[in-house]
Amino acid sequence: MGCTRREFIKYSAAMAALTFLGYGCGRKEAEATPDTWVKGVCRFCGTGCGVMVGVRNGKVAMVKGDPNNHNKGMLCLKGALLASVINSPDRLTTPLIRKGGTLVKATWEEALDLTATRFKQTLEQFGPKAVAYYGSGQALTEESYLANKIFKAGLKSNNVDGNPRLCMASAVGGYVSTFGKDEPMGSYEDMDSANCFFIIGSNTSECHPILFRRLAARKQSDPSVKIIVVDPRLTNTARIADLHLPVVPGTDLALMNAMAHVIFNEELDDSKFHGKYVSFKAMVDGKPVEKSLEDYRTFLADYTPEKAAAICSVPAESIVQAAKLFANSSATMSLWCMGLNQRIQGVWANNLVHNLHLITGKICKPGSTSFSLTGQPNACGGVRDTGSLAHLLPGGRLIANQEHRNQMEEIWGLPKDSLNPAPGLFTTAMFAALGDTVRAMLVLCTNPAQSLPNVKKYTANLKKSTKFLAIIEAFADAETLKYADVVFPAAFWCEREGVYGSGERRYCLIEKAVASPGEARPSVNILLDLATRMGVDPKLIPFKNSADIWEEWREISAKSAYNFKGMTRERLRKTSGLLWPCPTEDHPGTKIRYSRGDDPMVPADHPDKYFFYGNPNGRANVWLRPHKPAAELPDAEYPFILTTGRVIDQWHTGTMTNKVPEIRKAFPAAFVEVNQEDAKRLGIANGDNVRLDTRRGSLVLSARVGEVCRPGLVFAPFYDAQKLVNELTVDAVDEASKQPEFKICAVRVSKA
Amino acid sequence: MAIASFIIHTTRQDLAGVKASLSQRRDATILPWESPPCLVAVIERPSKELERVEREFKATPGVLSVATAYLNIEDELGGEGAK
Amino acid sequence: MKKLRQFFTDTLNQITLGRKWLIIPMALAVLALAYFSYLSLAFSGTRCTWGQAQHGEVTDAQSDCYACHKKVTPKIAQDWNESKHGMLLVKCYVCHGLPDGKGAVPFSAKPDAKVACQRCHAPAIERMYTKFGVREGCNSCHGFHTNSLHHDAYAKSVSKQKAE
Amino acid sequence: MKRYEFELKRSSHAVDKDKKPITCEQCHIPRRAGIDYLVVKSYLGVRDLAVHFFGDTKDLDRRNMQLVARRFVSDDNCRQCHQDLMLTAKGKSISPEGKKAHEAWLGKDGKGRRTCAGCHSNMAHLPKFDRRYAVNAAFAAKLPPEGE
Repeated sequence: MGCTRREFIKYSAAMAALTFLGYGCGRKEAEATPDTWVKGVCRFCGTGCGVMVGVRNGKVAMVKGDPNNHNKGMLCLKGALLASVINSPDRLTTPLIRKGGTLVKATWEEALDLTATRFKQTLEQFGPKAVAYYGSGQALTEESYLANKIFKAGLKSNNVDGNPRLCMASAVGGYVSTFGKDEPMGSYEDMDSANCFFIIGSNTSECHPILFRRLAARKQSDPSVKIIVVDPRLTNTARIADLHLPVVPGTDLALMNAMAHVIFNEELDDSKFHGKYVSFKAMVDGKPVEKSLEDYRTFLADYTPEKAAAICSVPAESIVQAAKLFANSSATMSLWCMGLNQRIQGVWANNLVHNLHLITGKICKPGSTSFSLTGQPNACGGVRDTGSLAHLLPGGRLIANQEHRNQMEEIWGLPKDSLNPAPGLFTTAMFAALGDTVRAMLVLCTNPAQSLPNVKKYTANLKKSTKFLAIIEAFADAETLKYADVVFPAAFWCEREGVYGSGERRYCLIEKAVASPGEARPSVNILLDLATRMGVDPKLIPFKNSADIWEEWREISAKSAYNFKGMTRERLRKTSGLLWPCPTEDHPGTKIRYSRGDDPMVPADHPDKYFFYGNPNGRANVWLRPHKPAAELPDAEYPFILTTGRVIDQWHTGTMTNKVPEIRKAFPAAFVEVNQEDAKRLGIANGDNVRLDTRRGSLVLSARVGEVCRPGLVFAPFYDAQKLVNELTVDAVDEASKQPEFKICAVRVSKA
Repeated sequence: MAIASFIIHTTRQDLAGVKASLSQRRDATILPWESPPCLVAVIERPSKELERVEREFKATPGVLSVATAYLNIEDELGGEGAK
Repeated sequence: MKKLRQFFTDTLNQITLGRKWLIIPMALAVLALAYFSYLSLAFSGTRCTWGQAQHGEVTDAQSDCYACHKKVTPKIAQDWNESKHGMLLVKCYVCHGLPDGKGAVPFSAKPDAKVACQRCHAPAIERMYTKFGVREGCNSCHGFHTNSLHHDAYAKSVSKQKAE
Repeated sequence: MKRYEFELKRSSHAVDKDKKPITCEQCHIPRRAGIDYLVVKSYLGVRDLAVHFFGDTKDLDRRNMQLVARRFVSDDNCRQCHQDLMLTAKGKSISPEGKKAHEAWLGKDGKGRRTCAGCHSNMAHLPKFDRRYAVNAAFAAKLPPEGE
């Protein structure tokens, strides 16, 4: 390259100086290290990674992994960049009230009074059925428990639901119908001893990266570990799979029944286990009926691998291979997420995964477990355990069950039979009734105007003047703010103290690290103020802060199978999380439930090793669930299937992740993944604008052409508030869990 | 003519301003550096004037300190090679 | 200027005082030194002048680092994609920041291991330090882009093979 | 040397656009007469002789050599043939990503790496360890699967 001698000398001069700077760099950065580290939990997914929040001059300077938590100091890219989210200037700092169509700044007094008055008026005029609370799997356990108590015990309204209805309800249904009690029986530690992973309907690598890292490390340490991935998309998770089954969306019930068929035919079942610990059941005319093993085998006879292969459009040999890998390994762990849950057969699909484990006896042993992954950081601890859903009461109790109601009345010090006996409205029903039978709603820490399925239908109700909507929110750009009448600014993440419960029953304390900006306040205090002004009996809410609420909730848990009485605030402060059941203060927490010697809820002198105490007969249920297609199948008019989901960078509706410049830049707008063969046929090139039409709406997105989606399938992420992919999705719900079928709808794809 | 390079420390806020004012010098090549916020200036001047140049740098608003990193006066010895 | 020249000749005279033949090997040594320094500086090392490299503007349509770098730096991109970091989707910007430097992570072609690695690997770094003392960077042993999970089919990583 | 010739003959740089074989020094020796030419020519000459007489030609560390060899592939040599950086050798327009990279090299938008070979490696030679790269797939297919 042409360079004169003088240029060369100048270049060396510059390089000499730059070399010095290279060294200067390290010293400078070292000076910027935080003064104090405060323990917490990541704000994003349900993995519940421990984080250390580095504080410098009262601001969050850096976030790193907690070495003592299950993530062993590791964080995914979202967690590592959390500091930019909490430091975002786009925060709500004062209460807002809608006046003349726009939100204007107001004082706390004004906002609280207005909301309490409107709720009181509604209660007087239309009764408790007209008020509702829509909570979140991101709210603290204390917040969810408090809101649940205020509405169900204080206002006698059972219209308490939350966004876990959109993500976890089917998993709850699955666990409860099979084992009698909710929540997985295993823990993340099972990943270190499993020899086969059956991942179905989960893109673990993008949605739970730290768990994926753990199972990839397991695979790397032992090449005999096999991974089966069932996913219609060739996701990043599928890259490490030994066997990838790209089934047609919505056909996995046939697949899992066929696997069970193969397991019995090849005599790979564990008759000692299922003979002793399992009872077979089927729904006949809406009622559960006892069945025998023979009935089950007759039922399965219909699901030969060949027949299932035709339904799922994967080779029959692959199904046989999957069944053999599953049953032949020494320890098998199943992982699933929204691919099974967000379906109209969500509960059934969950049951079928449990079936595979129960007939092979691969359950409640180290490495053998059926493990449902969670999407939100506190859906398990906050909403499922506290029973903050329309049909539940705390500790796994049901509203419809009088005995359960009476138990809670006694605990809460209410007169007998004073709780409202009718289950409330579940999420989509609640929003469908908004402005009509539901007149006043309080939304906490979630963004329904973007996350509901078929969202246009529900935003029409959100616009009605007959409704009153108060929301407690931290960020100024959440889509739902557009429809709110009152907005309360909330303290975010480590700006207040509280407990998160992650996917493995691990409760972990987020300690307060920094002050909240402006006038933002902890949601617990907002809820308490509102309740007081609404006239809720002060004896019901004798709390000052979240620690008081935790004390009460901890005492209550002792009266249920979710016993974590031993997890005092002090203990949570010292440890990086504990797994319930944990009945006493010296109990180390439980890694495996239902197993004698591990689970403190199983008596030490119980005659059998395993005891499924959730069911009256002490056995787990194997359900005979036939294959049933999705709610909306592709046809001549809408020939493609649309599925929605996430990308690793963005989280849910993007209100948090879009605050990180790196993430905003990496995924500025939603896109649509199209299979290369389909794209060729439709004349779509990478980057072209593609029009998606469904029966509910249409959207133009930029195309990503590749081999990720199987032919006939398109995928779009739902984080983009400018391109609401949920305007396209279908709002048909699972009969049992009422969870909508986000994952499958018919769509027409054309070049825009 | 001698060739020398200087490291000029500044603050993150002033970085752009200092760069703009130094870039006006005809005898200097300026390379900014983000972290730590500083600039590298390569100067082509007779060696006698270098001290003055350094003082000028120090006097530029926003500059915290100036350090010499490299000095070559070979050409002043032979008087050849300058181009 | 004259003074300097005088000083130079004086020093030379003093060294070679009475040993005039010394001037020949000295001159040769100076020549050889000049020759090799020219060679090594004008045609420096790998000739990747990262200190001078500056990223151009990035539009929203080009925002996916990997999609573009798969074409312009195919080997680095493929290395990353096949490495543990690629497999686990620890994307470019987590360590390198944004090209426009406006992100939370400072932009750098060679990120400072002390900061970039710390966010996730603090416990491991701690262990390394107590075991072996302070070392420069992590990359020399644990290649950021070459610590393999995939292309050696879950076998030993490249870093471990090197160590053998 | 035979190995390099073998690879060169199968590479995209076997012949130029007039079907004339491309020779080693066309790329590896600075083209312009001058100090660069003298220094590189003498250095490589002496080193080749040294390796020929004293070195073990069978045991070449190509991983390290690759880095060193790239030093002497001067951009001027590349540009003798590749004049328009917005066109491929066959005269077609290059990809948008390529355009961006070349604009950076030309200093129009950003500043790229200093040399052509810094990005465009394995243009004429392909050691075994570089064959797994997807970008080298076409070249690797022309070489025998085993052996160097």
